[in-house]
Amino acid sequence: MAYEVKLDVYEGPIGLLLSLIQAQSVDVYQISLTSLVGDFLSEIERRKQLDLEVATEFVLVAATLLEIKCRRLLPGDDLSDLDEETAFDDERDVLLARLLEAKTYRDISQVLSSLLTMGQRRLFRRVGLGPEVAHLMPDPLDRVSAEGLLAAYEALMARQSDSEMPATHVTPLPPMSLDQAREKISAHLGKVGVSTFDALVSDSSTRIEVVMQFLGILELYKLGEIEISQQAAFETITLQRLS
Amino acid sequence: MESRLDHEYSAEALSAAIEALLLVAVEPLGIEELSRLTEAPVRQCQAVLNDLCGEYQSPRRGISIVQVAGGYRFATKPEHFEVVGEYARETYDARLSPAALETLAIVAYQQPISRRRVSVIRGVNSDAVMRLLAVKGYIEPAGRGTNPGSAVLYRTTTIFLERLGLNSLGELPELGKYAPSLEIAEAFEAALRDESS
Amino acid sequence: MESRLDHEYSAEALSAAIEALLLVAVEPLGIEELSRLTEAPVRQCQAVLNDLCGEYQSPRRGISIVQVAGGYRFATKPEHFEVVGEYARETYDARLSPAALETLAIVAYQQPISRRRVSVIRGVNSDAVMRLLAVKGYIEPAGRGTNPGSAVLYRTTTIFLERLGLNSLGELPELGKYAPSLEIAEAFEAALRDESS
Repeated sequence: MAYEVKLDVYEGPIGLLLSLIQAQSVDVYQISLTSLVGDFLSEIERRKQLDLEVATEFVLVAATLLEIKCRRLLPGDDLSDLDEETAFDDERDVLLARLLEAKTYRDISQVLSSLLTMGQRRLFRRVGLGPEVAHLMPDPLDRVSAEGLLAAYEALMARQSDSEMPATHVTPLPPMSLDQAREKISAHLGKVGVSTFDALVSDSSTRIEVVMQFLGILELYKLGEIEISQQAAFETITLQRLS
Repeated sequence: MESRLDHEYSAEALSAAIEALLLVAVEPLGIEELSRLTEAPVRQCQAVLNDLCGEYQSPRRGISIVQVAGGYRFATKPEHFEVVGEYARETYDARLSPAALETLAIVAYQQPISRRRVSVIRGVNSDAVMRLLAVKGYIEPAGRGTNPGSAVLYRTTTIFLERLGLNSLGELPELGKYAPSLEIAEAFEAALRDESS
Repeated sequence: MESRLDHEYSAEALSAAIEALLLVAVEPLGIEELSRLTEAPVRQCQAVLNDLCGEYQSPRRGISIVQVAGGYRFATKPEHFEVVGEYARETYDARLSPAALETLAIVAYQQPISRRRVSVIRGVNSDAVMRLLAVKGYIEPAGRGTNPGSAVLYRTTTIFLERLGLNSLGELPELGKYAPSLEIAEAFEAALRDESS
């Protein structure tokens, strides 16, 4: 089983998000969601390039972030389906709660760290029993045969393979970044001129790829490179290249 | 009950016996345990131990008896860290990465807790970090949950308390005091709500 | 060479530093090693150490500093063997017996092996068990790994072979299907090394 673990990997998506928020500005009121989303996605991208497996959790958090961002980019607020709104609010609240929890543990881990640093200045004796009292200690090989030793070893090794990380816990990140999504949209519209969103994403197998391309469309729209039209909510979205 | 020394302990003999026990102990020894092992009354043990601790306070001594993790333990004095630390670095390396510290904080405050639950809170597979903490002796398995097929639960160890210089888990800093302030919470929320703020 | 205390050691400070070193030392410390660690001259170290040994001769003390092959170490005095033995039996029966067998099995099949690696394989800190096995004479240091700063490696002893009635390590029962797990242990160890660096 070949896998590689790097220090970076130990930071979860919530921790990463918190790091990005704290790196972005000392004034938490100045946080920009747009650059937060960008930083988060490029960090996932970077990890992918390090040939690491990226946990599903990262993708889920990215999707939530993207959803939040999408809603802000949309002109007006026509997505007023109540159930959907509530679900969205819940998702955002969960993300917020997890962020605050992460911040709590991060702050308190600083306290533990300084306690450890101080505690380290005092070393405890761990040597235990000296040879002078060795004869007073029961013999670990009492009633143990060579076969017993083997049995203990094999039981230990069997237990070890049981505690292996389940392979299902992590899934590779779908191979699409925001940049790649924009390029794909431009190339697609360059070829066909006008397209539906469904046609654009017909070859995409994962939710995150679809979300990426949706976000790409919104960005190209903001840049004035494409026109978007839709008759009503949940109707077909039509894309047209401008210029 | 017959005393191990076949006669009443003199304070001096009891003190010496306790000193010997503390030298070989691999974990802090509580006063009840000392009393049981020496077969001397708790009160006498405590009195003798207090005197013994006092003796080691002398600046002539490089070691002292400290009360930690619910018991007593021989330890080097902090002023010799430079000399002792260099020798013991391999054996006593206490440094932890930020990820390991965060994981340790979660276990400390939510114990007993499964590896899986730690992973959920951190949002990332934390099995390797948990293993590191176990190998360093900061956490240990504490049995399984009550349901059939439950996962192994982990708790912090006496080594953890020793390294932090705490007498019990009750001395951990209060978690509530480190919860983000309302202002921070509002700012985070604003970041996730309004682009403009 | 500059002294760690930025001035000449007083005899008292040097004595305290040596006492601290002897408390945490896993192996007996030689006079040259004490001199190197404290950065004090061998002669001064020896003089201070002689005084220190004398102090611990007092019947008030339950422990003493003994000179063995290879150097000096703390030891319990013979008159407390009974009470210390009681502690040894209790600790051993309650906690260490299954752990000792497991640990010994790992050393037997994977020797030479470092303490840390044994801990990695068992998933819990195994330093105390390793020391007990060494005290019992079943394992012994077998030099260090080839890299600079490598940890001490351990192997089983002839006492171990005699106790099991084996003529050589080659007579250990052959491993079955679990042998490949070695790779898993190595992968974990690599991960842990990255993590702690």
